[in-house]
Amino acid sequence: MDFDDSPDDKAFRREVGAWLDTALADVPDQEELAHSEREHWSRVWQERLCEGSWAGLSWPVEHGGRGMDALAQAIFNEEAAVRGAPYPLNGVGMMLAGPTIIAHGDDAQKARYLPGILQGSTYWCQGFSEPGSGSDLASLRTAAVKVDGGWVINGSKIWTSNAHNASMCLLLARTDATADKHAGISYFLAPMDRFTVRPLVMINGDTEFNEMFLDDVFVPDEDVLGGVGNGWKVALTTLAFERGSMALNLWVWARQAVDRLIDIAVERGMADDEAFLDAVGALDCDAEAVRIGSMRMVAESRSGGVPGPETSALKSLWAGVVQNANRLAVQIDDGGGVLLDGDGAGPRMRRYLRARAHTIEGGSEEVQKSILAERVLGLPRSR
Amino acid sequence: MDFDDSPDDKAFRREVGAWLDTALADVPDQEELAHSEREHWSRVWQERLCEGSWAGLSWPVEHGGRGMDALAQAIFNEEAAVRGAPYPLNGVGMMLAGPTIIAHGDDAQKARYLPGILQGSTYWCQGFSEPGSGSDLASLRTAAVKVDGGWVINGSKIWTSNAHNASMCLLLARTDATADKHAGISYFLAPMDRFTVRPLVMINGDTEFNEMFLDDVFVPDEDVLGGVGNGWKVALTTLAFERGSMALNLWVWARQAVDRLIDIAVERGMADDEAFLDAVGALDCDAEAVRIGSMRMVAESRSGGVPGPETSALKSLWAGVVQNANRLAVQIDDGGGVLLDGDGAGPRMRRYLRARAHTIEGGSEEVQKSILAERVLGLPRSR
Amino acid sequence: MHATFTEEQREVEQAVRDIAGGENGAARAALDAPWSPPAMDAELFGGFGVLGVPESIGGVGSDLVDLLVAVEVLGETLAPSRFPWHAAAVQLLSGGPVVDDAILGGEVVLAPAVDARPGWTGTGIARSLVPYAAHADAFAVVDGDRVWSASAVAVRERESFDPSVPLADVEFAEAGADPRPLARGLERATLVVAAQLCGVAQGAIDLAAGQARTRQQFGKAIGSFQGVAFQLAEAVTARKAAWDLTIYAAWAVENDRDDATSHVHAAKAAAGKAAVFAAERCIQVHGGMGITMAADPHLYLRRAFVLDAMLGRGSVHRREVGRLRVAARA
Amino acid sequence: MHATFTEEQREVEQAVRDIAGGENGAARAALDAPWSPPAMDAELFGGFGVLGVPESIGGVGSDLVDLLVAVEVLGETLAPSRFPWHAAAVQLLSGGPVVDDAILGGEVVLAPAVDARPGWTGTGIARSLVPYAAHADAFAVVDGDRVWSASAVAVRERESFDPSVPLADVEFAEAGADPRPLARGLERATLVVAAQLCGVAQGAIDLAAGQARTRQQFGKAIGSFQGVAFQLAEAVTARKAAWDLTIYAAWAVENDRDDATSHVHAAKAAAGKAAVFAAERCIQVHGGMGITMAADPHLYLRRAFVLDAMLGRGSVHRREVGRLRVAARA
Repeated sequence: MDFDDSPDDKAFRREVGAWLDTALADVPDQEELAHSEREHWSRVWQERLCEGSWAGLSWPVEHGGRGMDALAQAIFNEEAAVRGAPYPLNGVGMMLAGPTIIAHGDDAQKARYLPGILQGSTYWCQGFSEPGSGSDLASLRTAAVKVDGGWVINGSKIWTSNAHNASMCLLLARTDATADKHAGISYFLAPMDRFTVRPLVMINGDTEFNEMFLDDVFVPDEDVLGGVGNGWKVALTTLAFERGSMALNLWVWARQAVDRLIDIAVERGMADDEAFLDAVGALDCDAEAVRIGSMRMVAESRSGGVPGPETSALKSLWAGVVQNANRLAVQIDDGGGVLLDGDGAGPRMRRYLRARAHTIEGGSEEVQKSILAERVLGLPRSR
Repeated sequence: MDFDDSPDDKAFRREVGAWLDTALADVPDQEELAHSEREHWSRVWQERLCEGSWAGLSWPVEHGGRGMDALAQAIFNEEAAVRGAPYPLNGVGMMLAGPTIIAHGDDAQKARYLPGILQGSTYWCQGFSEPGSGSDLASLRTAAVKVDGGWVINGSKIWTSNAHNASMCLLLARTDATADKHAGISYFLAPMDRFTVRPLVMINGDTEFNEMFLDDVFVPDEDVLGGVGNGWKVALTTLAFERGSMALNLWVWARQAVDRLIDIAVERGMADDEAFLDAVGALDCDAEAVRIGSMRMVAESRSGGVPGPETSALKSLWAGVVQNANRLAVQIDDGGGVLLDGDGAGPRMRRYLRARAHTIEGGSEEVQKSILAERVLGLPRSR
Repeated sequence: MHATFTEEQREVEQAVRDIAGGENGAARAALDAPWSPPAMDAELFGGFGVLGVPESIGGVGSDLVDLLVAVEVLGETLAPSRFPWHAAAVQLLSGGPVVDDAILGGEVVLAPAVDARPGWTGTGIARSLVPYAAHADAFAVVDGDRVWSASAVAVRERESFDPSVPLADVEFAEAGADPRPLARGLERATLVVAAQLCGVAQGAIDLAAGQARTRQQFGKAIGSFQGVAFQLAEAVTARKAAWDLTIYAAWAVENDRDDATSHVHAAKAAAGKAAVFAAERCIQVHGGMGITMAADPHLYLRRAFVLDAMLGRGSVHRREVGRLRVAARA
Repeated sequence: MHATFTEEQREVEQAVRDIAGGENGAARAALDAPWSPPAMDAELFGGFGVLGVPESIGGVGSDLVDLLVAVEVLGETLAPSRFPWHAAAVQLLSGGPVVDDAILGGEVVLAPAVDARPGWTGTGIARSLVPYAAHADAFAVVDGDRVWSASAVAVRERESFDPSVPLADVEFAEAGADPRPLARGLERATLVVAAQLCGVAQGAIDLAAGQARTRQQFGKAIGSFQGVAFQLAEAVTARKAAWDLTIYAAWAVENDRDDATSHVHAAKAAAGKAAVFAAERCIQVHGGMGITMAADPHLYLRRAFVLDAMLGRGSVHRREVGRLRVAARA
């Protein structure tokens, strides 16, 4: 059991750190910025990643990547997160679209789409969720109708990050209404020229997510990924990459949430309070457990294992510690944190509000618990 | 909104208090006694209640009671609980059997059974639960077969308080295996001469509950209560009386649990700790909410209303505060409370262990939450 | 013991509901445009100004529970009204002597100025978290065991997490004109906030239950999953505890019971906890939509946080309960 | 980074499971008759005595995680064995110098004497919560930053909540013979307790899951109700957190990392919480049978409480985590 970097990893971490320090030198603290400014820096950051050849860090060399492993990617993401780097604007392209196309695409699809991601010329978004589907993803209704040479698709999608910046969409649609709900789904690489994108304003004021309305979107046959009717299987691959990439640096946010809580308590002179120490002790245990669990997950993947359903425990733990730390940070603030023009109070409240989504997005808390019950404990399905 | 006794109630409370002070003068602190000694005092206490004509306090005068209302009973139970009075050994007779027979019995049944309860000559127990039924009470399997002049009953029952002292049982059995699961049940007033009683040892060492095995128990037709096939309806009456009588003094146990927690903290010099004050503040809120909610429930019944499903909130709150207060009282004890020969440590641990049953007995925590969801919020059935 | 609501109280509840119901949109309106007095204010001041006002300061025999029944509904409907704050301010003045008819009639609108402004080093007295200050004619200013009504020396509007309850820092001259004893005024005003919180909890629960009854997933209404249903059952339990504590505390204060102070703390602590919990569960049960401005759950969350912060944070009240109970047994 | 268990560790786990599995009944046996050494003790002392023993005191290069993997299984199976306590005592002595072969070989059985005896006013040193004292040949006595092995001056057997882990108060002469520096010995021993707690949590979860899969109510296995299933999912999460913290802390201690102390506290706190929580959920999921002596859940509860109390209460460790983290940022 070794939680330390190997000498090679250490060297790589130093290399990454040095590059990041330089590349981030002119990037302001994202926490203090308005949403539109954060988006600007996300774009700049994506461009710098592409220029620095970091975009395909863990992609195979034959597809233009550096061919490094999950740990290398974890090291990069961790060092970036610790430094408060912006979220790269084409995260979906680098982390989901690329790896899924590499896993399921044919040579033509790889040639057509992978270079654009590495060069930063094509931005992607993910069109899976629908207003009616929620946790029951496979009940999606967006419908693809067969026409000569391809498919015409109509319907709507929701919770799409970054839709207004993307030109391509990883799109799930129903190609066979008569088939079983999973078998009737296909996976399209869809151009977004006939998508209408409408931003959703979140309760913290951000417009991180969008609704998308598809009006006779045409996708040629050659842009069905993994074969007609195989969409669910391909989607599971994407979802696995999504879980994997999230888990790489989720822990940094938990760590930062607890640290910021302590900072505000120290600032307000409340850090000596025994009830506070008790609460922060419990939060710190959980935050560290998320960090360690993430390391173990990366180590499992690296040694050939597949991260199991226990990752749902990490997700659940992570959501809880971030929510609870952020709530407490608001409540111990001057004026109970409700005077948003107070020193740092606005960002604190924004973080608390953003965290409410953590038990909903990326598989709700209820879904995580169901996974643990069914797949770790072997209990019967409860849905 | 008036939480105070009326002048009449005050006078009655004084009368009750005076009688209790005398009647309890020679009764030792029950908390310190072994189970068999507690049972002895329960019997003595039952006899004193009968002698003092308190047994039928809220029964109608025509049936030998004092004809007083639920508040009078509440006052009596409260004053007794505050003084740590023993649990009367025929509580089932006074609180469940009597009122149910009064509600559903014919004149002959009333004449046959009510006097024995008031005089203290017949002790009753409740034969509802079965090993296989649990929260799903109506799935019971104990079977009554029609014979000339009555019924022959075989099966087993569980969680019967006081079975080894009782001679009569409020017995549910299935009289029609082909009917709907509720319609096939009848309610018997069964003699216990052919019951085998086996005590269940609880995790705190007490033998408060029993298993009962019925071997060709004969019950004559005239001891079917409320008519063949009406057992479920009659059982609901008994269960309503059970909830009502429990609620009358449950709050005293919650109050005592929190007070004892404070006492041990004071004794151990930990009561100034801010984390303790925080925890005990939350517990005290809940304990007081149980007390006030109980008063409001009694007031509702008194003004003609029927206590609604919100009583499930009281039960849930009560179980939580007693469990949490008792756990904390153990954990802050010297040696973490696990040295049972320590000063007061044995009774503290016994109380903690006994409290684990509070989220199981009298309708489990899961059942209470289902009731709140379905009957207060109108959500669909989840079972 | 008659621990039930009177017929008159049920009528008050219905009357307030008739006035405030449907005005829910007004809490949302304040997200986009500055708050302005809603139509209901005039009706509430006109019809309910004497609720809960002791006879000793000019009331007509209505007790505090009457007022709490009314403001609970205002919490439930998220009414963006000055009425509960004016009423709380009048309660602050309840230690006597008689209060002007213009105040009791709502022609002079008061706001309570209670919470200290942290870090204040100026002359005079500064209070924070003062609601609707720019639309108040005067303030009930609490300082130690005294209270007085006064005009502001300066009002600094703050950015309120709930824009339908605008908040300000307000400064007052050092010595108030005509100070009166606080007596149980602060406790009575605190219960006005607790009752609103109970209402917010109830409103959030009702909204969530509606969603749980109708939203379908996996071929069923989501409320048929215990994972969803039990969260709301817990919210019901917390809200009932808070409301029972609040009305009991009001009775205890009215009747000058020994345990009144502890129960006021308990009511404020429990009500704040219940409201924040219910609002968070309401968001969760709404799933993705729950975290959007377009849906209503966040409106309850905003109100819950603001009320929990005012007249003493819930967590401070909770610890005070522990302190008083320990002191009583030590 | 190779944060995975080695093949050897998996073999140790399996070997210990083969020895201790099925001995679950032995924990129950102690409810009726005084504890006596189980057959497994000899096998464990013989085969695993050098697990986790640093080379500096006579070990052969096995690291602390190896030992924790073994004692986790002993917790899971509720083995009523002296082995983990002897091993913990050896860890207390790990600050050097070399420990007798007879101790490492288990011919001389040690018990750890760490927790202070409250209210002790005699001469010498008194320790409480000393496990298996009457069957120990000697004790590793901790006092401040020193530790030594010694015989007892007096042993007073206490009534243990878990009779399969007998506990005693033990008195020692004031000055120990041959004191050695404690160094990281106490931290290492604390992790031996934490690992057992992780095992207890796992055992309770497994027992509860079996019940949830098979017990039928309302025509279905009760595990298909989220109200039941989600309790156990929470227990899984808490247990995973505790185990991850425990093995990380062991690595941090072995590698003398700056954050090792904080992680030892975190591991003990989290493991105690996970074990008590899992045992309580195990009782709940068993319904009425869960509160009877006849069923097994209470055996896990007993072990969980006793281990949580030993080598510093979980709640004290938790607060220490908070204190260290605040100190690091203040």
